[in-house]
Amino acid sequence: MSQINRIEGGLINRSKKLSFTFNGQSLEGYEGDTLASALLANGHRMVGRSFKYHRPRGIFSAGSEEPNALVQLRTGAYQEPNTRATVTELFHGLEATSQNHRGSLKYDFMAVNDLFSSFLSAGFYYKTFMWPKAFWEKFYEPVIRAAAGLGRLSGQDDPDIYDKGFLHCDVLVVGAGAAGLSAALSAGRAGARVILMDEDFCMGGRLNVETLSVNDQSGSEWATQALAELSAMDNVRLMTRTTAYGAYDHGIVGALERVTDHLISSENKPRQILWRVYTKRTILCAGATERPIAFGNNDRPGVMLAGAVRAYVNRWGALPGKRVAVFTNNDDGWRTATDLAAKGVEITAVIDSRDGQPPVDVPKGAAIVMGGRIVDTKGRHGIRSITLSNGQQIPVDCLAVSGGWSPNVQLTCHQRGRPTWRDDIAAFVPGGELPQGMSVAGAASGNLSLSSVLLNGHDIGNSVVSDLGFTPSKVKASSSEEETTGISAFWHVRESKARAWLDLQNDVTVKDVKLSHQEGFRSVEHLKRYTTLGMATDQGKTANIPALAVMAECTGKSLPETGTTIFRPPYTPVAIGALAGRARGKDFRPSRLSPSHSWAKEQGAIFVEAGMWYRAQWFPRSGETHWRQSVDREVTQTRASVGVCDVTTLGKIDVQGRDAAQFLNKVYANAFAKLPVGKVRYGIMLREDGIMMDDGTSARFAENHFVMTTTTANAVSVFRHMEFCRQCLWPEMDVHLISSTEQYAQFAVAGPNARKLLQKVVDSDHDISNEAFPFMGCGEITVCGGVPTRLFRISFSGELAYEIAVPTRYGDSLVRTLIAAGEEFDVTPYGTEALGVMRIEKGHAAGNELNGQTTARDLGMGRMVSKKKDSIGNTLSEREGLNLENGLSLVGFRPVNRSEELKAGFHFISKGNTANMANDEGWMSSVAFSPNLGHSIGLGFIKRGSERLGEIVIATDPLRGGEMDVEIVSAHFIDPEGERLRA
Amino acid sequence: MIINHPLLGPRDAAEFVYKGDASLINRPNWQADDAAELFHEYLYLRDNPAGQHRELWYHEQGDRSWLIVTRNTLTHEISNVEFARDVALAERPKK
Amino acid sequence: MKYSGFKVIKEALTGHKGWKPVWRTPKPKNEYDVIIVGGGGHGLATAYYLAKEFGITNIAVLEKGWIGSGNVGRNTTIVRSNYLLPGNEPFYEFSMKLWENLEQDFNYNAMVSQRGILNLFHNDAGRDAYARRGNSMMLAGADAVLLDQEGVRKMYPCLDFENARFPIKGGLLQPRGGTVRHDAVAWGYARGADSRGVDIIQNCEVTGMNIENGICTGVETSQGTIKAKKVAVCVAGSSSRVMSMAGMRLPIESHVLQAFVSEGLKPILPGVVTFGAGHFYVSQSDKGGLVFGGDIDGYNTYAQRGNLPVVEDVCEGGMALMPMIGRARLLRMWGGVMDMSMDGSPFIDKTHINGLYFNGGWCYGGFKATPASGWCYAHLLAKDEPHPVATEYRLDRFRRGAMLDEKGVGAQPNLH
Amino acid sequence: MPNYTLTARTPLDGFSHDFNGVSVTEVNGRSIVSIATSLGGGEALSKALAKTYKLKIPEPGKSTVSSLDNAVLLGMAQDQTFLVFDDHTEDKPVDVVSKHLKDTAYFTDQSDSYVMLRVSGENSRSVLERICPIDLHPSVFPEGSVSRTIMEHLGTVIVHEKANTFLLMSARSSAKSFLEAVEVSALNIG
Repeated sequence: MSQINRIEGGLINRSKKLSFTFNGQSLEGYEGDTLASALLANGHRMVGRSFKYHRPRGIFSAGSEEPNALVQLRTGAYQEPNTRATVTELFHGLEATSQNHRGSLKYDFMAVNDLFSSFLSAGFYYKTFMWPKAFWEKFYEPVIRAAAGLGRLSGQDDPDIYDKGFLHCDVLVVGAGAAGLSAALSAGRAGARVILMDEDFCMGGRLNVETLSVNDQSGSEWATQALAELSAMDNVRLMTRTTAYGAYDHGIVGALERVTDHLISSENKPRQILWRVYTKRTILCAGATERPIAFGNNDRPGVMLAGAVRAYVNRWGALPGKRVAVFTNNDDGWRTATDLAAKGVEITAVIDSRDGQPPVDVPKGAAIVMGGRIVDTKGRHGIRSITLSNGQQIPVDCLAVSGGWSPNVQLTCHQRGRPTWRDDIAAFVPGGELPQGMSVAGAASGNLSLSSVLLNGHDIGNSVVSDLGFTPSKVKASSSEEETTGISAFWHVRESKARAWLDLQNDVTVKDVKLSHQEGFRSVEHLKRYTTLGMATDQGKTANIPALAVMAECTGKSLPETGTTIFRPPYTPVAIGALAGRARGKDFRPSRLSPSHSWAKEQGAIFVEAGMWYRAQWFPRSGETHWRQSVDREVTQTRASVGVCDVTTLGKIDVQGRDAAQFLNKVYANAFAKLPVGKVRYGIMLREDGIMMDDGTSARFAENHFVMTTTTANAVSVFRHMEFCRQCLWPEMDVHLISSTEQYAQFAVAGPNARKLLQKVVDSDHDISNEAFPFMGCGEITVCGGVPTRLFRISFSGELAYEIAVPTRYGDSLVRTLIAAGEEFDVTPYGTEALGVMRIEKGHAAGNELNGQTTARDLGMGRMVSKKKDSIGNTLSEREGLNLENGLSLVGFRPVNRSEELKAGFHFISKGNTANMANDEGWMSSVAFSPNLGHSIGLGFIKRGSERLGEIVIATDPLRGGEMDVEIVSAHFIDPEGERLRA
Repeated sequence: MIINHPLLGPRDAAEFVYKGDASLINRPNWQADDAAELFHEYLYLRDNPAGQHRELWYHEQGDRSWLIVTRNTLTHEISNVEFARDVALAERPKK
Repeated sequence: MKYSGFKVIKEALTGHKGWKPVWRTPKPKNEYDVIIVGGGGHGLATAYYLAKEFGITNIAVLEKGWIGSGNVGRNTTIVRSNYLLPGNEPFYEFSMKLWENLEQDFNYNAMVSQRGILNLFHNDAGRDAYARRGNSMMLAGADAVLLDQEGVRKMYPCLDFENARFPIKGGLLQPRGGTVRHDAVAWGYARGADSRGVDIIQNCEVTGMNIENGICTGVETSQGTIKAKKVAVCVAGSSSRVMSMAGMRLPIESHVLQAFVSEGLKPILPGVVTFGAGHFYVSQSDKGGLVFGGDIDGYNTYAQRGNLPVVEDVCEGGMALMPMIGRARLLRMWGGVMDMSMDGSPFIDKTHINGLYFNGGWCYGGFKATPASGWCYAHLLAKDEPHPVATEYRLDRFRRGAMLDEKGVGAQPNLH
Repeated sequence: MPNYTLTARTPLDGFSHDFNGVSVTEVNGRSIVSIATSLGGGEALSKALAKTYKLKIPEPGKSTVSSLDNAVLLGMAQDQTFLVFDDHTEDKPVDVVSKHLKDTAYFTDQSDSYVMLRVSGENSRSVLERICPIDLHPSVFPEGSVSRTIMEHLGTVIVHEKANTFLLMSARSSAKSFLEAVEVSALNIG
């Protein structure tokens, strides 16, 4: 049996059959179907189970407001939970399964919850599950968690790719229904840059589902014509399958385009694109959403929104039922009866909560009950009959319910806007402060008749473009026949004894709202939080207003007095993958590669992430099986002869200007004004709060030209800080900053043979002998026949060392040359590990010591902070708390038992004290194995450390277990007098 | 958010880095008798109004200029954007 | 009314007619011993402990809107005591111990769920810093476990171990950390305080402070003047606004922190995970939603909403850490206004004005601190001296140079 | 003279590829010198520029073109412009510029600081739309416009050279990531 409920007509392409499966059963539909319309056409009414009571649920709406018809789409890594069948475009090979049941959809074991529903009333869990104490986590919670949630993630990486982009326009029109098309036509004709987007795959909105005509054409024909005109304009961009989900500050709108969700495979194109739309004006034409009326057992499959019922019939030729009744409080509900009757569908009854005369001609054979109420329904897996307040039972297989229409005001509230109530249409309309540049047109602004929508869209489009300085075209608005839109508010049937649902997905009933009121949860936010109303995937689009009305009834206040819920982005849920775009895996962040990277790779170097940089950590040689072997060798070889290390990643800043020296004198805590040309000086930079910010060197190449180095980690923040000083603190200074980090490839050449090695590449007209180029000297030279080079005689390793910088294009070549030229000295490349070992041996502070919590004093450099001048951080560094008598100071540590291994993160306790926080005297910040000393060494902070050299303290490490005795020693493990540096 | 740069026009705030209260450009005199207290107030006791706020933004991914943006902290509406350097220079004589 | 299994069953069988309001709606009296300004988690906890532990019950809690409408109702529900500094760790560990007995203490199921919180590290320096921190925690009597990559993989096989830009090297786990049903905390404290005679007054905005020659005698409100011996401000997010009524400037900026919830999903994440190389942390609620967040937007604001760049940044972190969440949909996002202090740590202190007390500056660590904050604030109000675990939370610590800067970023509130 | 010579490498070893409606090509052989205007030195610099390069100092966001060395002067900031010109094999870029402009400003060689990609073809704007936050519509960003912005977390200078042709400059060390950002955009469209 195929498509038993398919009738003629509609906007589907019957020449294109599509087969799909639901719960494994293969079915057929047509191109142009949604999963929901295809399921209805195939006679499927029950498609899922509710969240709490596991009640059978069917298709309720025909749009993105759907609370019930959520399915698991696709399979394996592609499986996509909680997908609304009503907006899922049918494609060939689609696989869908129903959610949230154990056992089959039809026979769900969890349905027992429904029998115990009276125990599961709103907020029941706050009052119980507390005894015995341990049982919450051990028993109750696991059970609740297992039952919670609807769909399932695969647990596998999302195999699709996503992209993002930026759009710019004068006018963004959100929604391509009658209002949106009219507005876009006005704006487009006037010549503005227009973007028109709609969440549907077929633009036209309600024009595609109503039988009303426009300009004597059918609505859908008129829409097609309007779209043809718009797509012919090159100043207009049409975007289908695109949802504007959020309105952000200053007119920025977030939109999600579903590029391949209607295809069986994405074929390496992005599945979805997240667009940030920068628009001068936004015209919101999001239409309106129909709401239900609450009455006993109003949640059964077959109970649907009236507008949805006729949408399925008119747009998709899919029949939700063969014997249809209508329950309405407004004229629009009747349209469903007449439309269906016109298609020959049996209308068994029209129940109107209002007294008086039927607003339209009555379909033949239908029982008309004015002032009527439905109190209950029957039918286990789908509605079989309705019961009226007078006891009359009417057999139906579909009930179309209309409680009136709520304008889709969501985007107008994403900032400060709060909707205002209109009694005449019993609905909230946009009010208060709209997001910058936003206007609202059509049903979204409360115009509920097609004729008014067309005119309103047209006019607002024109007024917006004239605001922007365009001349509106003279073309008149399109028109349509008048229709009646009368309504009198009616929210729920008091006479109903049975449970009456408000939030269908989260199973919130009228009783729950009343209980919430009874227990004092009366503000809207308390109501939502206590009952979970509106917290489901449909965000209460159909539930919030009726629930609010019930609460208003309890409090005896008017509905607007009771309040409205605050709408926040997103309008409909957005895949997290789309919000992340390309940023995942290795592409999470960009990679910065040093000039020697490809050479180091050839050497089999192990790399480590340093911020965005990849740096060589060590260079294993054949036969070396443990990293320590390689690192120890690199250190030993460097100290014995010579080593080469890529230090390009250090920040480099060229500082130029008449006041450059004075400027550095203010940003550094130590003196710089009198640094001679051709000299380098180590400098410490404080934050204004007196804490160490960064350290590095500055070299004076000319009277007005310094070259500063910063640590790799702080390169960006130091530059930012110095620009702040330059522009905001001392704007009268002539000083200019530019980063030259990228411009130069810089290598440290360290070790007793460093000079000999360099002399082989430095051009002969440059003398780098110790006399001509002493420790802390710098100069501009040339190497390898004229390559411009900056040479610095500085040392981080404690050895005779230089740093040599050439234009980056030569970096790769230079490292190869140095290694080749160094062969006779048995030169070794060394990585960041060996660099770290040597700086610890030398007692130099690095990132672990400059952690943003330590002062110059803590680091033993207190005296460097010159009190003779103003400098950043100088004043506040004098605060008592930063100068405590028993303050921390950086010292060296070695294990009393030399064979023991120190670990960073040790805390220090004085001998005889118990290990607790009160007795905590400091911590170990950096450790290394010193191949030169043959044992583990460390740097660390301990109270009054510098006065305690030789003292034995306990290094405790409860985290990793154990403690050991360590001796406090000088931080300078190697060459404390610095003879090697000056050799 | 969009910051309307005095020279470059509207730019997404994502190009900028935020610092805070614009009073941070008025660094106290280190030689004042009550310098310690002045620096304490300068660094730690900043304006934090619910309403108009003059604040520093750095156009790091643009022209590297420091700007003083006047922005309402309730609505995020921006009413004025100036170069911090111009403001700093203009305020110099007052000191 | 005591909640019990029996009571729940009885009510279920009798149509739930017997449930009373969880708190009364009294009119304000002319005078109280203590007025607590702010009906959020901390304010209600303060009232509860003042009444229960310190025997002071003549208290009013004044709330501008509805109780719990502040950050206790808009956070990511995480509780932990994994701090580094001696001025902080004992306080948060005290809070953790109070969480562990909270439900039995106030007879309300706030669903305290100690599913563990895991902070990942991605390099040696990160490991060293966590080793130092983990040792601090244990020296303060808290629990901590240092995991290597394999240890992390065993707990969370669905993280990206194969192709990460910043590979996971391990993590610092606090098994006793976890999550709590945030709204229920406010309601539980409100119920407990109300039943001990505390007046909880909603829709009562404080519009002024009555201060006569250095003494605070009460407040002006939208419901009239109310006198008090002691006025205890507890309005994190609005601290600067309210304290300016007393002419005080604070070392605080207001910033918005966004938080996010996905659609309901069957259980896939056992505990709380914090990414170390991006701004992202996540847990899964009992209802199945992935609850996650990241960094603050970074500019002063009093608007409870954020902007798109941070949303993207957080989701980028999420996809980098666990690419399996790509097809899960973000359902709701919201913003809470934070008191970002100048060193990232809070204040529980007297002010220079007699009878005026201040509690604030919680940055985005306020929720986990709720019980200890309430207890210690109550202690200060009752005894006029700080609780032993809250001695460092003084307003003058910046003048003294005694900052409590866990992150080491200095006087830059948006970096804490 | 040492018996070693250094060979230069370009950031992307001369990458060039045609995608669907767009070509992406690495640009080399151009020097970049940053010109910082000294405080109160604007006058002297404009004179020197006018005399030698026949150039006016462009506003930030604009550029001016000279026939000398095919030089283009990019307005980067109030007190900073970039002079981009054909490499001289003999002289260092800074020496070339100071030969003309003497000491009327502070010059810094930036020739090795950037990777330069030229994106051209009818789809160039649709490709850049995926990564570039700037509105590249000719009515807003006409030919000759210059902008420094951020693309895929990377600081980038974009120059509208001529119709459907854009020059992108980004940090040299992340050249591969930057190229990937552009490539992926080219592959993702249409």
